[in-house]
Amino acid sequence: MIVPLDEAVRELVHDGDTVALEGFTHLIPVAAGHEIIRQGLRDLTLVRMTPDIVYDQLIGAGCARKLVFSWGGNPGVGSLHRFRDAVTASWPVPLEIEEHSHAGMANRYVAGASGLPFAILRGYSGTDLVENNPHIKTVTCPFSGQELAAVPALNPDVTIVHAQRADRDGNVQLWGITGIQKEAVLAAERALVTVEEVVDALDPVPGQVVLPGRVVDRVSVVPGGAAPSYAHGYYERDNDAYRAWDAVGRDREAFTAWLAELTGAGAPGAPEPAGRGL
Amino acid sequence: MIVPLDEAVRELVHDGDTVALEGFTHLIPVAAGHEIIRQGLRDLTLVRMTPDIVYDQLIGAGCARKLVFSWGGNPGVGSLHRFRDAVTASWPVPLEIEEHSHAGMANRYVAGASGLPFAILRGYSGTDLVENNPHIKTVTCPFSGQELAAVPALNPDVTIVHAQRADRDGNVQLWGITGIQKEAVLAAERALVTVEEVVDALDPVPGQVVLPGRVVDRVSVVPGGAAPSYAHGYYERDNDAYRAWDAVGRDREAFTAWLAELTGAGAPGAPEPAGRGL
Amino acid sequence: MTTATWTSDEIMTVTAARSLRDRMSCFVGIGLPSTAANVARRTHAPGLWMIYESGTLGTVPDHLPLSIGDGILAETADTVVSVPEVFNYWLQAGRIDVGFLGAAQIDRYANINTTVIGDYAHPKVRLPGAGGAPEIAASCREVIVIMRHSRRAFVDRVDFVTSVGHGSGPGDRERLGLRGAGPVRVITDLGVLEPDPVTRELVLTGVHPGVEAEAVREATGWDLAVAGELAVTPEPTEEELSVVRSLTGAS
Amino acid sequence: MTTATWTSDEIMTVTAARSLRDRMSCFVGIGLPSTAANVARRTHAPGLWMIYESGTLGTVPDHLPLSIGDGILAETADTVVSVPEVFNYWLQAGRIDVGFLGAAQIDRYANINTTVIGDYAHPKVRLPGAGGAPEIAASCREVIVIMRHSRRAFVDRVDFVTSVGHGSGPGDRERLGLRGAGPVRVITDLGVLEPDPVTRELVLTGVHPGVEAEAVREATGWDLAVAGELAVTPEPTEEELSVVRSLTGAS
Repeated sequence: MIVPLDEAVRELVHDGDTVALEGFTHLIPVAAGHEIIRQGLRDLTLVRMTPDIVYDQLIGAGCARKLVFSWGGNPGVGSLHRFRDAVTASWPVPLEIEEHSHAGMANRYVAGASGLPFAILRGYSGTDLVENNPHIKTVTCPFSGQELAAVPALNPDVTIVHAQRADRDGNVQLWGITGIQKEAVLAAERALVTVEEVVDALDPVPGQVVLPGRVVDRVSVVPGGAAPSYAHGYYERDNDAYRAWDAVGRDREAFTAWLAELTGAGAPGAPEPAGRGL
Repeated sequence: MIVPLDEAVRELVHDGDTVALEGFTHLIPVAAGHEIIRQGLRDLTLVRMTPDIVYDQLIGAGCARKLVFSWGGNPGVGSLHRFRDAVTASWPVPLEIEEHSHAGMANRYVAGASGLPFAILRGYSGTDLVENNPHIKTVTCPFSGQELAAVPALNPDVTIVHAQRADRDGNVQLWGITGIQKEAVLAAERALVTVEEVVDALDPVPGQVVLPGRVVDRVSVVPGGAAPSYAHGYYERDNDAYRAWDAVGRDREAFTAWLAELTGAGAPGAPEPAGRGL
Repeated sequence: MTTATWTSDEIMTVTAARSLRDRMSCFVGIGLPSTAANVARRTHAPGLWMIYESGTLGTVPDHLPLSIGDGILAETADTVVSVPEVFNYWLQAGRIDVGFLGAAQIDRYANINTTVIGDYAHPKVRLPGAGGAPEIAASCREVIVIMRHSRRAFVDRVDFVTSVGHGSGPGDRERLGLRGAGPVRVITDLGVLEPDPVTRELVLTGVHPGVEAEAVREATGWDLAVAGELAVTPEPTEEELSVVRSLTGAS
Repeated sequence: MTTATWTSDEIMTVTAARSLRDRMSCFVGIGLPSTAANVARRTHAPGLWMIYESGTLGTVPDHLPLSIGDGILAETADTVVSVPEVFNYWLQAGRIDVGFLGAAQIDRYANINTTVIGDYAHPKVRLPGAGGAPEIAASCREVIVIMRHSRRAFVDRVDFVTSVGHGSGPGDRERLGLRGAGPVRVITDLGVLEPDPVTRELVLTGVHPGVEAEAVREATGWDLAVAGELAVTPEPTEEELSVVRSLTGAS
């Protein structure tokens, strides 16, 4: 259950998989994303409501053939330039996109977690998202006759999240902004959770979400594994790192150098060096 | 915002209303139910997943013309005899019933809380509930072609719940088994919450649900207001009282005597005498 | 080994408990199922993961709850979730190995009635109703029913199908879109019934010690088939009986 | 009263802040909307109830968050809920008074584009995308847009309708089933635009001090109509400016 990160990624993530690394600003599983880059995985369908810089890195490294998302940007800073380059110039490989709203993505995960084939919501109506995404349809309420948006369930092959703590049985505890992590884990075929620490007992914390060990396949201990995002109660968001990414991401050469450092400095199997590095 | 219980009931509940008193074994708003009996409200459509003895009492007192529910019984003891008497012998007045499963009722509240006209679930298929309830239909998934059950949103005129605490702004905090209370309050046009106590600040508690004051219309302070059910952290379930109800509920005369005592001892306006009496 | 004396309810509970395997996830109904599940957890299945429909996941109560939502269930759970979540994220999603149900009536195809005896509009007896049972019977990987045997309870056709067992025979569950296997075992105070692999009709496959097959047939409201090799339930062990009695308060 | 000097961004922020009333519930986008909402809460609207889409309800951050999910939002909230819950139970249910949005492009009917400049399949500029905006624009009782004025941003027709304003005119929101009133005000660094009550086309109804209507028309990509009585924004007060500057870190 509790294994090193490189082993967990090797066991759970395979070329061609649909992979969701979730975390809504908080608790983004950055170290796990870097391990995917190091292992050179390819043809992934990457899923995430809010792809930010770790997805920019995965895309720039050529791991993805498709991105399913609702908002892609560097929060508070600007655009994702590796994402732009892939979409507009197919560099380093073409990137197909499937685009939703947050409400649509959230409900797709809810349907996935609930064992339903689709979800209904009031959404999308009148937007150009509809004609550019075959996965947005409508259903009619059999009681009121109202027409509502329908989106298919999202069931990733693997979901990866980061959490504050786990116990030795693989029960996972996270708190603060808990976003869509519970649904993303429950919707997935397999789940990997990186944690700040393993403890003997998960003392209850207000606002906690507990993911029972039976829905978690692997836990890896990666202190700082969410940086430069943050882990509530452990460390703050490194806003400077987000700002600094802008210059690296803008430039293919700067990015290539960054990538060489990530993959060269840490050969597959080696742990994330500092745990918090970009 | 914070008013005596009799005033709150008078302001929020009217003859003919659809009223949900929710609480899944825990935190049942019994005192509020008794106040409805005391005020002699009539023609109510009573809604509740698990009508237990307080609904038996409301039905026996003739407050209800219809019951919408999924499991009606005296938990761990047996049947509700006032409910039976109303259904099978129209005593004291006829009682129409609309019957669901727990999953159906829970999803009806979720749809109501979500501003959706209906909910979908895997449920009811093959059961005789379907032909005896016009509010169970089907929809077809526009992606997979699968057929699913559809149930209409539940939006009570008033929802009443009991909680451990509120602050002076009417923010409400409950914990332990939190059941369907959040959805029942959010689905309602108006909401009344009885609480064990009002405090200056709601210190966070693990497992808490917080209902922001803006979705609560009235708070009434009724210590012991959930008895003989229980309030986690305040008092235990009075199992003997549940067992003792069986003999009272079985017999029209015994019930009538109980009712006279409830309504006579406490004239409208007087507070629940002991707070915990049956 | 000395043979303890035991009641028919006790051997029913012990037999039901034995049918749970360690580490299974079990959706537990109140009453007999709850007693049996808690016996299993205290004997051969310490890792049994019990869910009650009040939203308590992985609960380990130190005494039997009277209701489905007693405080002890919340206090000892791995986590407590809302009622929509337990039904949607846990039960409907197909995460539960076994649903453990009681019933007022059951029929030859293991369909379950907990709604009314008699006509729905003009019932002879009004029962509590569905609760979580229809979806437990639909979505758990398998279902085990525990109830006392009588002709009133074991009927040819239930007055009301609250929860679908095997419908009216082979292929019905698939046709209805029910994803679990349905009832695989009905455990009573007389013996054990299991669906025939082909016809899906309940067959007597085991009796408790001292019970004759004919007595079970007489307590059954249809022409109950008896398996060629009829098992006899092993006697309850001293440990099992002592756990049952400590939980139920019998001495 | 002395007149302070201020920048066009500052008066835009102050004007946006003033359009929020005390005790309103406000769904806040990051960036300019977040700054304006936090100014309002520290000036005339101390009871403003701010929701960020990360699930923080009733948050009162002591500094401006950089992202929609900064820790300070969770630490100071009345309660933190999951992302499905904020969208379904709060936004979709119609509980939010005002949605406060930014935009990359807006058109004469206040439709909003935050997706692409150019063709969707072969974009000139790929923008972040929809986020929560389509449903904020659909479901809040009203919507206020805050963005800087330019011909590139204020266009006759947006390249991509990410979020519907008034569609292509009267009756469109009703036809599309959008339950809120849509954009009631667009606040820029030059002035204020509001939809004509009949045609739903954006009209210039106010300018900031020192700004000529003609200058606003020149910065607009369609033939912008000007209201008969053009309001002039009252100067920012010392207090408003000091709050803006303390929040944005300007001295």
